[in-house]
Amino acid sequence: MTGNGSKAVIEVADAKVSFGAVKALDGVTLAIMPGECLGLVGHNGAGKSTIVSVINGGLTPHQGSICGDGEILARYGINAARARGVRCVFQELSLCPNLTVIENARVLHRHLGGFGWRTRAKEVVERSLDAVFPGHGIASDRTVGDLSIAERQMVEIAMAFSDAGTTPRLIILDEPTSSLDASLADRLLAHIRRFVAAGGSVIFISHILHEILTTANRIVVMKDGRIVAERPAAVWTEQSLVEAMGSVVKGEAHRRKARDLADAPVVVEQTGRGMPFRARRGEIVGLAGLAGHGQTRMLMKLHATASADWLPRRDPAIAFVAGDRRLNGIFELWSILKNLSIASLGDLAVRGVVNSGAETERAGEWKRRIEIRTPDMANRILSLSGGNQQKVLFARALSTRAPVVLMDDPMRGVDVGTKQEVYEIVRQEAAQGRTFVWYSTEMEEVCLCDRVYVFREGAIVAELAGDAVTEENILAASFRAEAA
Amino acid sequence: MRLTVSADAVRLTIPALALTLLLAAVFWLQPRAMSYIGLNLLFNLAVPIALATIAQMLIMAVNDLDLSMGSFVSFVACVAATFLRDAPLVGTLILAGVVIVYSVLGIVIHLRNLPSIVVSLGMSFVWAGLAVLLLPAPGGQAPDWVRALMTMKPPIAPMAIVASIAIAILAHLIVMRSSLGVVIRGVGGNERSVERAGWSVLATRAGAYGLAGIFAVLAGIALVGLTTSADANIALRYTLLSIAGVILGGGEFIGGRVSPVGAVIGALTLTLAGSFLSFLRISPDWQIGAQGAILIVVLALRLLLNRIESGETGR
Amino acid sequence: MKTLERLSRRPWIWSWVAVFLVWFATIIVTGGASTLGLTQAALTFAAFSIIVGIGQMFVITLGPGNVDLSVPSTMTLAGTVSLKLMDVDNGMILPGLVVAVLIGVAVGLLNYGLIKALRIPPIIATLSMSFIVQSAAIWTNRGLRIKPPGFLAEFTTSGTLGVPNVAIIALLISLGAWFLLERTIYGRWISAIGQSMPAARMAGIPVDGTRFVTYVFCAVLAALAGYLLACFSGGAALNMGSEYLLMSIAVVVLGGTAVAGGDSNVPGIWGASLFMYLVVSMLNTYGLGAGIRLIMTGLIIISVIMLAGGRQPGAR
Amino acid sequence: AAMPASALADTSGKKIALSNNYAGNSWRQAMLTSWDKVTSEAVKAGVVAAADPFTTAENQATEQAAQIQNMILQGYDAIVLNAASPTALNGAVKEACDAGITVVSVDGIVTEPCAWRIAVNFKEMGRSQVEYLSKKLPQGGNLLEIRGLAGVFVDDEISAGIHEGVKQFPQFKVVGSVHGDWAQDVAQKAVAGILPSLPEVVGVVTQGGDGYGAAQAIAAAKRPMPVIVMGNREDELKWWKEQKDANGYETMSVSIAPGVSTLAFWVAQQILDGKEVKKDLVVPFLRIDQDNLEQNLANTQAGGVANVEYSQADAIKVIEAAK
Ligand SMILES: Nc1ncnc2c1ncn2[C@@H]1O[C@H](COP(=O)(O)OP(=O)(O)OP(=O)(O)O)[C@@H](O)[C@H]1O
Ligand SMILES: Nc1ncnc2c1ncn2[C@@H]1O[C@H](COP(=O)(O)OP(=O)(O)OP(=O)(O)O)[C@@H](O)[C@H]1O
Ligand SMILES: [Mg+2]
Ligand SMILES: [Mg+2]
Repeated sequence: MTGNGSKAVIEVADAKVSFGAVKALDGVTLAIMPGECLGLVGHNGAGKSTIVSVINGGLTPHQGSICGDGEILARYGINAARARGVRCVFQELSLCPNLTVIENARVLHRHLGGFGWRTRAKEVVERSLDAVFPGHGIASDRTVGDLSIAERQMVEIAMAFSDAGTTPRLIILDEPTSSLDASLADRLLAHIRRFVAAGGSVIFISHILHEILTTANRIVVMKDGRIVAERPAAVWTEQSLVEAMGSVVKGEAHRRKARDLADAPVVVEQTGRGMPFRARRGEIVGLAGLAGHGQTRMLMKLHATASADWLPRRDPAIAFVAGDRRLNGIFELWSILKNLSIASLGDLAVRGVVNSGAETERAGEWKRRIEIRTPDMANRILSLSGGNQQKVLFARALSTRAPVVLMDDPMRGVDVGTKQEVYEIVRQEAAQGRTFVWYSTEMEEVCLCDRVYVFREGAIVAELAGDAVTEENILAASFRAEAA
Repeated sequence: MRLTVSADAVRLTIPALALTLLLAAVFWLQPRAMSYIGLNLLFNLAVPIALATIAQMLIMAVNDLDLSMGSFVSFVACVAATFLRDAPLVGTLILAGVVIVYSVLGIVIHLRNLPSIVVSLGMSFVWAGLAVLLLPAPGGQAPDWVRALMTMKPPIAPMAIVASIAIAILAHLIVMRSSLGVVIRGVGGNERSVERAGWSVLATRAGAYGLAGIFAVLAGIALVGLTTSADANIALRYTLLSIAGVILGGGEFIGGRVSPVGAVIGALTLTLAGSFLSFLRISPDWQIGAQGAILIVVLALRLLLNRIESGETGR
Repeated sequence: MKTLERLSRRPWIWSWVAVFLVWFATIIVTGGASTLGLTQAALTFAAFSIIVGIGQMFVITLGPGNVDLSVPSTMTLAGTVSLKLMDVDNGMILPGLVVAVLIGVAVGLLNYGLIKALRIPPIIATLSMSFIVQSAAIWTNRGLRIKPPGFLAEFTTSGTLGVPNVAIIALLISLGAWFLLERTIYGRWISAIGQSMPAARMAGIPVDGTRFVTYVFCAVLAALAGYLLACFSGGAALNMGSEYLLMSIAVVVLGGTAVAGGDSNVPGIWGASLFMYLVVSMLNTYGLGAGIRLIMTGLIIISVIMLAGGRQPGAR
Repeated sequence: AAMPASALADTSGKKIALSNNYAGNSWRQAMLTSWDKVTSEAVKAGVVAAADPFTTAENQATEQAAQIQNMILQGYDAIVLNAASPTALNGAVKEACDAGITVVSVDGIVTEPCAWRIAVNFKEMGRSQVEYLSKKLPQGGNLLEIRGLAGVFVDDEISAGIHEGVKQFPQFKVVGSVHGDWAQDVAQKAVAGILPSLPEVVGVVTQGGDGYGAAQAIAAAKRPMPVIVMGNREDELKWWKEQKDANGYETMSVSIAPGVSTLAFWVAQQILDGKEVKKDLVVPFLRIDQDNLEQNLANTQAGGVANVEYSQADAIKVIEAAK
């Protein structure tokens, strides 16, 4: 690797990492050159996050070596990595929610201290935010917890690109666009290109393949802890990437044939500012618009009106699939099994006593049905990769008898193959009369819906149905209100 | 440029308003309190409570809880009334030693990943035991300089007010403005990200506990300065008072959301609530219950103001 | 070997190890002569902390910040009022019990009412409530010690087949609690709420109802313990619960229940309660002064929790 | 015309407050009841303008100090004080004195020189227990000591008196000592825990409020009943009476009468009246013996404490005696 003139910023050779029986990395060799954007794709649990942790210094591989600029780094850790200019944006947000943006910058840059650090930190953050997301509108003295999830992700990305003493040389982005809407994502991708053109390096992980294809110079495909393919980006197509990842290509996702649902009874209704919200039996209703414009709040409101806080319901009215699984999705101390069954215990119990046989059986069914990758459903939920945890949340909601399922951008971090399977399940369930209310930041998913409400500033500004549900129409509606 | 009220400021207005209302009520009931001496009498015993509340707040900032605060302050008071007066050097060494013990507790709690509640519960017995050994019967005497400091009569405002403001400013500088304070709160907010940025969470926790130890030591010394002598049970109620003070001041149990100025205000509010009740002259049977009721009323006030406030900003 | 290793990872095992060490260290002083007496005394007095501790454990399982500080005053109020009502009359035993339980229900109701209506941390809400309940106790009987009915006094102080009756009651309550936690939907619910309240809400759990029932349950157990304790010690005193404030929390956490909630543990409560009683007995037996005794108690508590170790990573 | 020397300052406009640190046991409740009974009559008769009782929520010196400071603000002329700590309130008491307020401490007294003290000789109370036992059990034997709350002045004093007594009568030996916190249930628990490891005990020396608990624990352990010194609580006296009737059980009972608060009230009134009163006054403790057991039991409220209330004349007598 060192033969061709320039030396790799970081080079990992034959790294092996295992967690118990799981081989998260099984001999991975990877080099990142200066001025290169390396795309990293793979199914859920392929080992992407793990290799990121190794490069970032947060995880010492059980075997293998790490080189930087041609020399072997014997004692590589977080501080060594940061000193070499390695920065990382983790998929799960890792800012301190109780601190302001400035204070988070102070935490991130260890050497910013001394008298007057606030001014310096403010400058560093704002400069970087302006560079990556021009016109972001985020005041740097706001508390991170008060920011929307998209704003938080922007801050985190900007922090990684910021320069306070040590110039960032290698930036690792683990699914950075998962909470960003299309326009923000585009700005980020443009900045990555500029950064790379200026000689910086980027490792870019995403399940959204066209982002990778348009941004990366080189794409590496991982599967089961190994690198299975590595080619220049220009050679790849979306099709070939999916094949390399090992997912069965199921063809382009198609919206269901337009059905006439006008006669079906309305099952959920909500009026507020803007247009009223209505969903009929068997309908898939999409919530679209730029991220953070009130879609999640609408889902929460729908959930609150239909769920009981004091008395248990005999027949659940509504089920919910969380997108922010750490916050309102998983129960960390529990096994996969208990996490799956919690919403449908009423059906699995006789007079309040849980029938554990029925519970195990039900869990086994769902494990097969949506392929939860685990040797044993009695393992802790945290032993699953992020995407697999998300599948458990799906199974939790779908296994209830609730006629309405709310989905809060549920495909964050779910790999392509699984997505197709879930789409299929959603379609089947809808055909059998279940109603889905689906908020998504991915245009492709929104286009799967029968009807779409477009949000702007906390209110519904447009309703699109049938063939009118197209990317152009949605974008137009999302921005039209701004002009008005 | 959008005008945003910082969350910290919002967090502060509510406790401050509660304090003002209560103070107005006290003045109305007892106009004599509205004087230099009156204010001092109302508030001077709040000074050690404010210090202990700050100490508790530092521990709560890293998501822990200290159930030994009361017995620790009692122990410090005993040391201050004995060694610090008779053998200042030994006394100072002992106090420095116990601050180090506090740091070590932070380290042990972190390394072994122990619940701070249990460790501090255990420590509360240890401090109480040491205090009983030191002063089996109440006694000792405050060092003269401490007594002089606490009974000083500064111009314009009485000592109690001056000291409270000084404590609030000092704690604000340390916790909200300094880098150490930021990292301490960062550990409370998201320990993993602080670690990923290359900080030692261990050292930070040790720092937070050490600082808490220092403030608690100051609380003990200030208390002896007011009471002139000590006993082993003198400050046991500070454990719950300090927790209540932090909460009243807008702090939270987890997530590193704390407010030093709020904590001082919380301590003042709690002290004032007691006086308010005295002035009301309730039947002795219900005097204890009234203390509970006033806590509830103050917190209800907090809720009410919160409602009004969130209604205004539309959050 | 394998079982030993598995056992050592149980959070409650350490309190039991400590119990046996302390028990042994105590009886060795008298050459084993005190074995039966000490064991019976330990079972008797631990029974009260067990009953109170189980209620507290359910509340602590609800998650960080959940704790019931009104336990001591509830015990006092239930003890004083029921004894006053029974007035040494054997025929009034049942009404007395009913009144004690009703007091528990009322206190739990008010506790959760405060927490919910004012959205204040439970620690503060229950503290405020405890002052009010304490006042009510003072107001109802002004500190008079009324004797329990003869039958109850006899029942609570004697045993069946050598096992103290109160310990048998504690055992029955523990079995019930264990069943609730491990086998029923309600047990799942409180554990889920303890791990993450938003997640529990989104999973369709009736969060308020569950928390409400839990606070009531805790107060009812406290009231029951107060009733039994008052009968056992020959009358209710206004300060009879005060010991059980820290005790109830200590036995829960020493017993291996997660302080951060979501994970509870019934056998641990037994180990920790016996341990807390035996430690004091041991130190008394060795004739140590109050200061040393307190220090030793503290150090032993810390050692036990150090041995039991922290929680597994991944858990908060 | 010259006023007669006896007509001193008028106290009908004066306000007296009771600062009490604890209300959680029968003794303190009896104290508050006595105070209420005696002072309300005095107020009605126009002797003083007001006599308000105040109790702190928690038994804590700092809280009581704040309470005293509030009384200063409220403009009381005298404060009758049952202190949580003999020294920790000195700061607040000094401030009260400086504000011209008469402070009379009683039962729990304070060491601040400007205050009056109405004290019981606690040391003597402890010593006399052993003396009594030495008469009853001349051959001596093992004693179990039940103490009060660790770190509190009264506990330390009585215990010191007991140990003095043991030195004086060396045939006795204290083989075990537990803290019963002056509460029956705590005492019962502590005694039950130490009992199995003790040799035969002939006597139990106590501080009051814990004799019945000890008796219960000893009975539960099926040990021979030693001589337990009682503390004037009704349940203790009743148990003693039952034992006496059944098997001629003999013991004695000693404690301070809760009514001393009323004595302090009258003393404060006398001081306000301009009387010259010595700073240290002594009240005898209330002792019950085998022969006057029935009479005292009859006079004691069920569940209460043996009590005496004092009148103005009693106070004058005590003041004169100290001169
Ligand atoms: N701390 C851990 N304990 C146990 N297993 C782990 C741990 N971390 C990772 N794994 C396992 O290692 C494998 C690789 O995980 P990794 O997070 O690298 O996957 P990924 O490629 O990032 O997947 P995703 O796209 O879902 O994020 C998975 O099977 C995961 O379950
Ligand atoms: N520092 C860590 N300590 C313990 N476990 C970890 C750590 N980092 C990652 N894991 C585990 O690695 C696995 C991958 O989860 P993670 O949250 O990283 O997935 P992700 O990449 O963020 O999500 P997604 O699957 O949506 O892409 C999980 O089992 C997680 O618990
Ligand atoms: Mg990952
Ligand atoms: Mg991932």
